[in-house]
Amino acid sequence: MPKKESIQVIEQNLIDDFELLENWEEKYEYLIEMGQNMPVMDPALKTDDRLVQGCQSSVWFDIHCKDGNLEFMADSDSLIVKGMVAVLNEVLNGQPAEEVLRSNMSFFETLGLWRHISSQRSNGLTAMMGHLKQAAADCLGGQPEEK
Amino acid sequence: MPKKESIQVIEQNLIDDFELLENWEEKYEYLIEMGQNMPVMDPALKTDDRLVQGCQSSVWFDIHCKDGNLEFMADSDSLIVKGMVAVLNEVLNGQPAEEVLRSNMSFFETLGLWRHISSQRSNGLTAMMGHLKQAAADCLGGQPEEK
Amino acid sequence: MSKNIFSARKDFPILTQTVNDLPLVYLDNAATTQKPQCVIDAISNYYTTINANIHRGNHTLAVQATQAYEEVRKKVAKYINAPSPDEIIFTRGTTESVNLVAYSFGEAFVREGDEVIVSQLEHHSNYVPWELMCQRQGAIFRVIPFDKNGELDLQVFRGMLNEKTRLVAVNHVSNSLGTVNPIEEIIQLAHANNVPVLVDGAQSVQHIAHDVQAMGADFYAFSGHKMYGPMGVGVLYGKREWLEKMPPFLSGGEMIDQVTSTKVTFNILPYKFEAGTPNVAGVIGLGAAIDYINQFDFAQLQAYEDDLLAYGLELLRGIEGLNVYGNPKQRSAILPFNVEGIQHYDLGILLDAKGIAVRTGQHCTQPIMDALHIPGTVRASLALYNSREDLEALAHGIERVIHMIRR
Amino acid sequence: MSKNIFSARKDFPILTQTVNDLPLVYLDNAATTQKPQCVIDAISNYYTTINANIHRGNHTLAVQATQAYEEVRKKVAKYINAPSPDEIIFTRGTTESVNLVAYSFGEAFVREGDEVIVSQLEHHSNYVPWELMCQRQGAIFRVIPFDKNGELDLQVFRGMLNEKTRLVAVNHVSNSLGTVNPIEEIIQLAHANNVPVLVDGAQSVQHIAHDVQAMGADFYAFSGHKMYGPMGVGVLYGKREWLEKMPPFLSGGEMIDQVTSTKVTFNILPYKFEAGTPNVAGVIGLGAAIDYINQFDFAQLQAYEDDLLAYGLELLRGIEGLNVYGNPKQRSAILPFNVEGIQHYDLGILLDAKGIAVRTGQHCTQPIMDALHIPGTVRASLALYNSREDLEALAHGIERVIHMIRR
Ligand SMILES: Cc1ncc(COP(=O)(O)O)c(C=O)c1O
Ligand SMILES: Cc1ncc(COP(=O)(O)O)c(C=O)c1O
Repeated sequence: MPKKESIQVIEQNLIDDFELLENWEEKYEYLIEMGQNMPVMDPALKTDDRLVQGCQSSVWFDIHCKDGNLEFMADSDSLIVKGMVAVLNEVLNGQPAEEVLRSNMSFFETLGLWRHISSQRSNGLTAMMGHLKQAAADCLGGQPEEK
Repeated sequence: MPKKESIQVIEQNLIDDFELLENWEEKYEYLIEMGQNMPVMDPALKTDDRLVQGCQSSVWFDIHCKDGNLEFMADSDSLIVKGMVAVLNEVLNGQPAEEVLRSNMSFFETLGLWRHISSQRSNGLTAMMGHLKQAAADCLGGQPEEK
Repeated sequence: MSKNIFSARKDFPILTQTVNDLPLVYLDNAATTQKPQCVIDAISNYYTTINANIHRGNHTLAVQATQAYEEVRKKVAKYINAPSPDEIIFTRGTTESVNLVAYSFGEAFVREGDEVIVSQLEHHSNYVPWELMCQRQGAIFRVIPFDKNGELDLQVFRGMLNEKTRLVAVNHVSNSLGTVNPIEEIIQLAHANNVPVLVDGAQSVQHIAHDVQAMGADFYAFSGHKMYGPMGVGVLYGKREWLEKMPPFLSGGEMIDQVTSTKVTFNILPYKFEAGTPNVAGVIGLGAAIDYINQFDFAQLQAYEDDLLAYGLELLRGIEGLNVYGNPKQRSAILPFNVEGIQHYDLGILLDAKGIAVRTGQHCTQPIMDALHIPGTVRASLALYNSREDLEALAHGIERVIHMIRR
Repeated sequence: MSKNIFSARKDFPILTQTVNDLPLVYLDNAATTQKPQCVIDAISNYYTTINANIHRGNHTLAVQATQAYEEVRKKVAKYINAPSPDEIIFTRGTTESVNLVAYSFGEAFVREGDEVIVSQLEHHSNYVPWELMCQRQGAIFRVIPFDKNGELDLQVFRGMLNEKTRLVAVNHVSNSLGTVNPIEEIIQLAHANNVPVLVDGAQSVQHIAHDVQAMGADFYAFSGHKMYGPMGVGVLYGKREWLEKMPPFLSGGEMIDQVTSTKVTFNILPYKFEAGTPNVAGVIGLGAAIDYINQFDFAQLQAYEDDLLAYGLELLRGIEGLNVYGNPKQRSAILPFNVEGIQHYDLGILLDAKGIAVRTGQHCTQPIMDALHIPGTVRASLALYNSREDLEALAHGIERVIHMIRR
């Protein structure tokens, strides 16, 4: 995996991209497209132990720790959640675990999508972030490289 | 007891009297005065079986049926309720039982006192009227003359 | 002359809003309805002119507030044709009304080995309280299934009724499928076995017939906020003979008659079941909502909504890949569906991006979703202020989402 | 800079009313307070702009309403210094909050032969639910007496606490006498015996200190309508460790996680205890009320009210034949009295004829009246918008009534 840009830089790029879109409809269209363009997750990996609890839709994460960086594959049965997963993938995949721990997804708000996504009774985004951060913490805690 | 005027006539007289009074304060003063001028009830008659249930203050009624007419003595520990009792006394005491059964105390509203007196949780006036009407019905049902 | 139904929309200030710069198309009425200006004003006026705690007070405001509150009790009794206002208990909503009966009736009348029947078409609020009550009392919890049309299987219901049955609890209209249950028949069957029936009227009281005596309901529960009234107020109607025999539920305040440290006696009906300061402003607002509904000819209103529903069904069924759930003989105000290949959640979010408010998910009816083997539906639900244009916007919105996703 | 307390009165539109052509002097604040314009507006605005059912909806209105509702939960947590918003449960009022704990805690922790302690200074709403719970569970109901000053006898309380005690329930301020109970000391004594304490804050949360962590309360209950907020909304704060262990109370709607006909699981805190559609508009109004109170410097507000109370006591004690009840070291906002030879009911009615609103009777505290051997009192009670002029009007009104009756 090539060296990634920093979280801040990627976030800003995404914000710039979304700003070009005129209305919510286009933003969602773009988000869904991002999801559809994501690397495909092996269906065999969609097991219950990889399911993130607390999301309205099913979301699976397969997370590994490699050289102190977090790497993951993810998928959802919702196109919109899959788009969110794609954003997480773009921003956080391959980033150093300590950077993941320090990040928050408040920039979602700036994308103009936050209102919907954040207010779920059991906030899907919060659950997904919690999941990634837990993995990042495990990674720093010196877990075996392939968890 | 001299032959009484009809209920309607006495009610109208009372309405006229109260209309002369300028404000609530004067009306209450007059009402209280009416209570204080009422024939005194023998304290020995203030027994629990003469207590009217459902009034915020204690009210006692001693009711008799005589030649088809209702006759009663009454008292209360509240000056205002005693005033109401005095109004009942003036209007209904000595009236034919069937007239009592037919009457209602809606003219209280016209006196400008109704709002307070009527809205009690357990409406004292309703309870008192219910009590009098029960006695009137018993009277017509051919009870022994002195109940 | 009764009010023209086409003039209703302008009475609801929120409907002039835009959402995402698009005009709001509100089709989530089964969750909660919007409020006409007269209801909003009734609440403001109450707080601006007569606000006071009621019943125990003798001062002018308390007297006025008490009278206004008790007037609404009479109004509600009249609206549902209850024999007496004493049989109208104000609660927070349908859920509290059902829980009141589940606790109080359960304590008084349900014993180990007894049976309670609900239907599989119930909202959780008329299902779980009975299930938990049965667990507490050691009673058996039985569920009337529904068929492929989304109708209750009365044959099975008949077989369930026996001398152990203590109560039947069913809704008049299902909030998830819109099925109108044959409530009179259900009640007759139950009564023939001396079993009382609680009717959940949350989705019927504002749309279809709501005469408790005509249907024969022993208990009838509904929410103000689903009938153009305020939140935080609901009603339980109960037949006097049952309410008299039931112990109080919540205690404190108004519902007490006498208290010592060894003995408590309770106030008469309906106060016995109204503990603590009630939502006086909410009750006044509910009164205004009933006045509002009463301006219309109810038969006309119902015909209007039925026509809208038929139009909506026709539009939706014309969309390729769209599946409408249920096909009951009578349906009220609810359009439940899914579109092949599009998750209900995604469809809801994308319709909202077009200003169209629908609900997605299980609608607090997991037993229905389990029976249909689906994770959830999209639900559009109607109110008297909806129009054919709203349904056209919905259909058009769905088409656009399909186009966007299938591309 | 904090808001000037003398500017408060004009924020309350009802206070410009006349009653019987006389300016309204509202001194029935312990029953319910009046509402500032900002609270009334918050409710209207809610219904005019974002009204929707919350939590399960994904459309814009539902999202906005949910956010607004959950913001108030945080606001309430901050106001009473609760460790987490998850420990804030919205109810209809104090009465429901207490009943929730009485049912749920009782079911979980109180068994035959156990003991529950309340005080003789309680409102029926924090007395009867415990008495009935003890009857249900076969537990012993114990009552801390009060002394001639209207203060709880802590010596007796100490002796009551033992290894059978499961819970203590006391108010911080008595609604009948105004006594401020030494709540920290009571809680320390109970905690030293591992007994949790429920504090009824209905008469304290708006007037005196209300930091649940500083006082150490395990549960804290209060009503919105007594703190300048709307009717139909209240709060139960509970320590997480207790709430986690307690079974749900009302069931249905929001509080469910999973349901089948044989098993129910429940949502996490605080939703586990919030069944059915909540009073969203009421909660938003409560938020506005807290914002209103927070404009003032609370210490200044308290000093202002204490000064008013002292002035009121001085005026009343100057009236011949008038007897003020209780003489506690600390009193808050309540003036309870009788005048020799005049029934409390008569005095209340005649003060009202002069535009002065007070309450008369037992104030839902029959145990206090029984202990004092009186049928009832007249009670004047204060709020932040009251003035010295109001108390002068009261004193003058009483003098006039005495004059009229004694004549
Ligand atoms: C059929 C039915 N029953 C009960 C309820 C619960 O009503 P509430 O949330 O107002 O208590 C609802 C509303 O969602 C409903 O649709
Ligand atoms: C001390 C106290 N506790 C409880 C209550 C009951 O509050 P609510 O009627 O709002 O439930 C009151 C109010 O009357 C009170 O003063």
